[in-house]
Amino acid sequence: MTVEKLKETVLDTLKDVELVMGYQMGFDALHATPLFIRKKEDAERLIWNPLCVHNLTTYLPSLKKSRVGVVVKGCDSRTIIQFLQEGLITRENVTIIGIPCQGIISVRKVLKEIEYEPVEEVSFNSDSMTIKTLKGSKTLKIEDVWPDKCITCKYPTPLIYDYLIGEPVSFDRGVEVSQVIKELEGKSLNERLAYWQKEFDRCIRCYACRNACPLCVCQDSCIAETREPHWISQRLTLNEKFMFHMIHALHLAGRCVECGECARVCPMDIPVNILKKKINLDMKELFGYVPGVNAEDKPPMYTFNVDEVNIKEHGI
Amino acid sequence: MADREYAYYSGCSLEGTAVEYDISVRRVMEALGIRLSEPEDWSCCGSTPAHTVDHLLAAALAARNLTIIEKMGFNTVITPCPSCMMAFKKAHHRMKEDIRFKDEVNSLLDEPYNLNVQSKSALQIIIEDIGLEKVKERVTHVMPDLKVAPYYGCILNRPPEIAQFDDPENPLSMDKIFTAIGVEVCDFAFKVECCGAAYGVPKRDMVNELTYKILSMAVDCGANCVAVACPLCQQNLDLRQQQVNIRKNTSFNIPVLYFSQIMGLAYGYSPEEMVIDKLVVNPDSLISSRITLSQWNEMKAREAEASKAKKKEKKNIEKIEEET
Amino acid sequence: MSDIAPKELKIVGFLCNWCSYGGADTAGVSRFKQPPDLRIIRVPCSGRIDPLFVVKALLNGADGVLVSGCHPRDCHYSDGNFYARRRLEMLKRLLPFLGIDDKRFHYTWISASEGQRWQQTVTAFVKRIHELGPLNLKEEKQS
Amino acid sequence: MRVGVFICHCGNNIAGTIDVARVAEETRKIPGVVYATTYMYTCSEPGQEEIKEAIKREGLDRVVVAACSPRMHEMTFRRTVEKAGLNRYFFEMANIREHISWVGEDKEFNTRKAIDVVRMAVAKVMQNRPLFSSSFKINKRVLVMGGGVAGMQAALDCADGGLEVVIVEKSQSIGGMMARLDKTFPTIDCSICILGPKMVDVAQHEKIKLYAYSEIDEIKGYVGNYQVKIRKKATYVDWSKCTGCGACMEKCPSKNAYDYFNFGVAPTKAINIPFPQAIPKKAKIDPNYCRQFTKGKCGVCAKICPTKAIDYEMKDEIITEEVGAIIVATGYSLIDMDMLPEYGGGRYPDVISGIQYERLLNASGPTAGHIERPSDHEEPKTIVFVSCAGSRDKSIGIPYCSNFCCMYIAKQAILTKDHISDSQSYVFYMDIRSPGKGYDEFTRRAQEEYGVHYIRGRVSRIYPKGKKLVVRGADTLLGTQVEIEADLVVLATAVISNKDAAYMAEKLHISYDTFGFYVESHPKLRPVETNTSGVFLAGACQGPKDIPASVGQGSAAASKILALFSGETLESDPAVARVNINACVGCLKCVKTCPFGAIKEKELRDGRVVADVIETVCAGCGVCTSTCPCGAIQLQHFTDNQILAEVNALCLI
Repeated sequence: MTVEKLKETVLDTLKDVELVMGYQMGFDALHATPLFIRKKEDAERLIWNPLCVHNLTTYLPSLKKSRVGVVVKGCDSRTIIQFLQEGLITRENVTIIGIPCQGIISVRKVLKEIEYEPVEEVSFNSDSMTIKTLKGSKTLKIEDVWPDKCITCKYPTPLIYDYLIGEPVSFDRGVEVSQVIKELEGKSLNERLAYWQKEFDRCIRCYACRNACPLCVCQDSCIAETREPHWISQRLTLNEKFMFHMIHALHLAGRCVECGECARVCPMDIPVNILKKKINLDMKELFGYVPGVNAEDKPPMYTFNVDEVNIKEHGI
Repeated sequence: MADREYAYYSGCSLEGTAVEYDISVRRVMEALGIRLSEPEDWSCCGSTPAHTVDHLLAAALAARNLTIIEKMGFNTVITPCPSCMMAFKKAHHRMKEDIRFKDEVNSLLDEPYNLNVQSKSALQIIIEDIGLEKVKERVTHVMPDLKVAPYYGCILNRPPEIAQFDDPENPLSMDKIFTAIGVEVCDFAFKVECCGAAYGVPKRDMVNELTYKILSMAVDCGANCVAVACPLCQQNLDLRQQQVNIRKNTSFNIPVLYFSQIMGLAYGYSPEEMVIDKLVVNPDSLISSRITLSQWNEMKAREAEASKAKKKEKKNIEKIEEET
Repeated sequence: MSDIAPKELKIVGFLCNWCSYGGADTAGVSRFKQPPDLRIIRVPCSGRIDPLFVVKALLNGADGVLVSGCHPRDCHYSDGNFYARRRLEMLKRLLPFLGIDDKRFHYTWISASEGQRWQQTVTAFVKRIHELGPLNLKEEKQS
Repeated sequence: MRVGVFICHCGNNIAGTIDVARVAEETRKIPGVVYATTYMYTCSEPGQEEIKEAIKREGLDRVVVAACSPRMHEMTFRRTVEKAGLNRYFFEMANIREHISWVGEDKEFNTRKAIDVVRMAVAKVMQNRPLFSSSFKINKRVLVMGGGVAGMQAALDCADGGLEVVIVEKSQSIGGMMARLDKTFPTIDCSICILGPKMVDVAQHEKIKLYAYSEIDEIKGYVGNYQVKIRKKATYVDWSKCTGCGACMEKCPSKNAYDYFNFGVAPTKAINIPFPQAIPKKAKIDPNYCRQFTKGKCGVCAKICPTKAIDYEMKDEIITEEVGAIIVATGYSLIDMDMLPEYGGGRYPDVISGIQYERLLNASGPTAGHIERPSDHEEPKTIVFVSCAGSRDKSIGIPYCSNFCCMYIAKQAILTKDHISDSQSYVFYMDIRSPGKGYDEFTRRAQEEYGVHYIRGRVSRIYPKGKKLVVRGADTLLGTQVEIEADLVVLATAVISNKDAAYMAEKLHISYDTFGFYVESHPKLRPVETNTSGVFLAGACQGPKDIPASVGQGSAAASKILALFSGETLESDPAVARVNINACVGCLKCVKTCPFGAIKEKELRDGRVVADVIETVCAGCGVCTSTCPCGAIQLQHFTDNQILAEVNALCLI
């Protein structure tokens, strides 16, 4: 039903724009993939289910001057608000088709559950999914295969939209800080350093995390690859990898909307998103700022207060 | 009934020579809706004589008491005796500034002090937490004959970086309280002058001279009694008057009351309840004219009426005179 | 200085030209003695300091990093240190999450007239880094 | 690349605690360094010649000098290498004196540190790029902030040198503190008699424009091109009509206005002209006291004014002036006597401040020059002066000396004797500070000829006793306590910076010290310059100073500006931000963070939007560079690569 309504809205939108972005089925039954609708008939391929994990807004800044439509979940909508805060898109040029979301799946978690067997068929019930493989079928509760971002989600309904498909939903699962952060904070400094060194050591510097990040605006100009300035070399050492992830995290400080795309696309399963989540906790504590919630806000690293109430001078 | 609750550390003086200070503070606090909890098994505050010979011991004694109060769950302790208060404040201050000192002190204690207790004088609590509005509300009696010289003594507000309350040179907290309860306050220039009490034994002549100056200034500024907030000051100014009179050929006979006793009298407690008879110089003549607030108001109303009538009469006479 | 170990550690200082670099000069002119571990990099303004410089220094083998600028409201470029304050505070809070003791990174404000304060800051910071010992992030394995 | 390194002995200043020969030896091992040598005094004429010769002889294309702070000699050596044909930015300085030899005691440690610092400088210089300054036109007008004696001198000197000057004075009349003084030390010259003519010169000079009772609202721009917004505060009197006849003042029924000019010694009228020699001599209404404002009716002055100048509806007016340089001569304030409760300041009417006493002595003051006690208007016979009332007192946060109190106390004590021949003055002092020409002789005269009793010691308390005030203090020479029963006590209250000093400094982008006094470029060699080019200091806003010192600074600041404005153009600093348009992604975060609004967006021919720096507006802070995620905007001479080179040179060995 939602899909029918969605198709209807997309076709309606297509009258005013060059392109609408949505989802279609991917290479197998477990994967969705972005769908770029330019013609009426493209819309036939539209789907909507918990496989629609991608943050399609990533494409918006590069289409700044075109009139486009985009299908967004609650979390994706925050990206649009962040774009607006930073002036990276023009609101009038974007038609936002919002869909309230009950949570999506982590393909990685599902694959682990089905022991990486090739998938033949996937079907969804209200709160579970059944996956058929050669070895039989398995039913999983969706909340057991939520990605990290759905567990801490506070905005299931898009915060900004022109059309809303379905009734708004609202919930707060009461989880403020993700489990990984809590666990890390319980560890000693040496253990934490060892953790990150182990994680970053796996990095193959494919830059998938950067390319998937909607807020990594530099793209081809990324200082991880330039010589002017020359921040890191191409040597495959732990410190160069560490430095790359620090660049990524610090450039996202006070901007990351926690869409989780960086971690999702990492072929080496590095929890790339965790550093940014941790910085966001500090941004909230220091400046009362949450990225991607209010288009009128200013990203905290690009502004200041003469008297910072929450920054105390440090003694030695 | 109680609006607030604080830990209350009386200290040794208030158990003995200054029992009237203890009783009057407790009663006044009760009247102001403050419940006081005394720490169990409190010990010497460390002010004397420990702090003259061993700073570590002095701080440890203070910190021991503060630990007990901390464990009771209080973050503020009322210490009416300024000597105790400064002993606590100094120990707290130094432990906070110097981590090594804190560790040293805590190593002497069974349980460490974690710097969570603020020591405050009764005056500070009254001014900052209760407020003059409430101080005024509770008044039931008026003492029209009382003219007070407020004497704060040398350590109540000093050194300012540790005391953190009132002006070190011209303190006003007592002045404000008296004004609020309707007692006349004199402009007394020697509020923080040294009374010499600490030298009472070895340098008697000097102490006599200092006491003489304070009492003379009190009389000169028109006061008929001195109000204090320190057991040592009270004892010295009260008990020594006879000695000063002999040495300096004077005739001082000026009562020295605790500010809390004066407050208590204004709140309707009897002189017995305020243990007035413990004072050496008898203030009875000043407080015997005490009347209730309603009587006072009636009296004032009558006086106003009378003066109005008098004016009218005067006018009438003038009129008649003019006419004739 | 007797409690400083015989081998100096590697401590990088980023100082703004107008206030803190001047403060360090004032300390020098006044002959305020300091431990020898700190090496100073001059930048025009604390607002020029990208937190990534601090990270880079630590990853490259620095044992501590000290940043100092003009006092808030007293920036030669009016607002530079206000930006610096936010960025550096963000970094200060992130470092321990990465497993790097945030005591190794200190940022403060010292004016050109505060030679003595500079001396005290350097002395205390170097002492602290010596208490923490070397960081050793540079010894990396080639993968 | 061929780098040459010159290591300075600086006599024994550096070579005493650094093994300079070893530094040179180690330096020669650094890749890129082709020449390293030591020299006794590199900044000397032969030292600089040596650099120039080495550049030619060794074919050097980069130069590092390891010597003192670049804040001292960077300009010197930049000129040296430029004379030898190199771009002046192909030069770096390693600070091995202020940061090493003067602060470290151990020669081994110092030497190692010096080697590191030189290596960092070499690494940076190898990343340096040639930069070229361009010239820009300047506006040869001068703004003088403050019309006290320092500001007036500066304005007159600039104007006599042919520059147009704008004076902005906060109060109703120019003249400042000096106009309030009765006499001046050590000559006992009448203060207003020597100042008055200067005030008239200012008023009549055709090149000087005066805004009295005005304040600075906003300062924008940079050396050579400032835009200044001046707020002309409402006086409620149209000064173009007011003739200064004073009729309004005579008839005004509101007699209890606070007299700012006389420091509240006596009340004044709600409409007043502060003193007879005021310039401009115009009336002003104090709306806090004027009945028309407080009660809504009166209008006496409006009725009486012969030129109909009164305007109760007057509003503040904002005027914009364009200037090329600014002289800050905003003067000083004095502490409130309330800060001295042990002296009863503010509580006892007969305890007054030195400046109040000055007004009592002055023939045009509220008592017409008769010394009388404020409490009962009786003539005092015993007068006690307390020096350092607040000064040199750490406990109230004023550890410094107020500079001129010792001298004016001596003057006031002498004048007291002249006024009341049977009086006796006492002075409590810490030590007598009288280092000027004829100053010490003057304080001696006070003691020897005028019988002023000087007591070395501090006053601990002042308290009333009947009609008298008892001053109790220590006499440290006798080792006793003394008590003097005085009729009048004069406190030499401490000099402090103006309340809004910090606020003004922030507008001007100049530094101030802990006490709010403005900081000069160099305490010895650049005493009237600030670190902000185009802004100069004169007078007590930089620190307490007496009249001749203030006048000297006023003239010095003026001469600095006359030199600055000797040509038609100025050279811009090329160390500004530059955008690499190929790398810029047009996110424009730099536009948001630039404190100077020096970056704007620009559309390229292909429609791409990128950031663009307005070079003359860019001040070179580099906030944009640390904001830019892709490193596309780089502050020249402090680029990421230059700083990274230093970090790597230090860390990666």
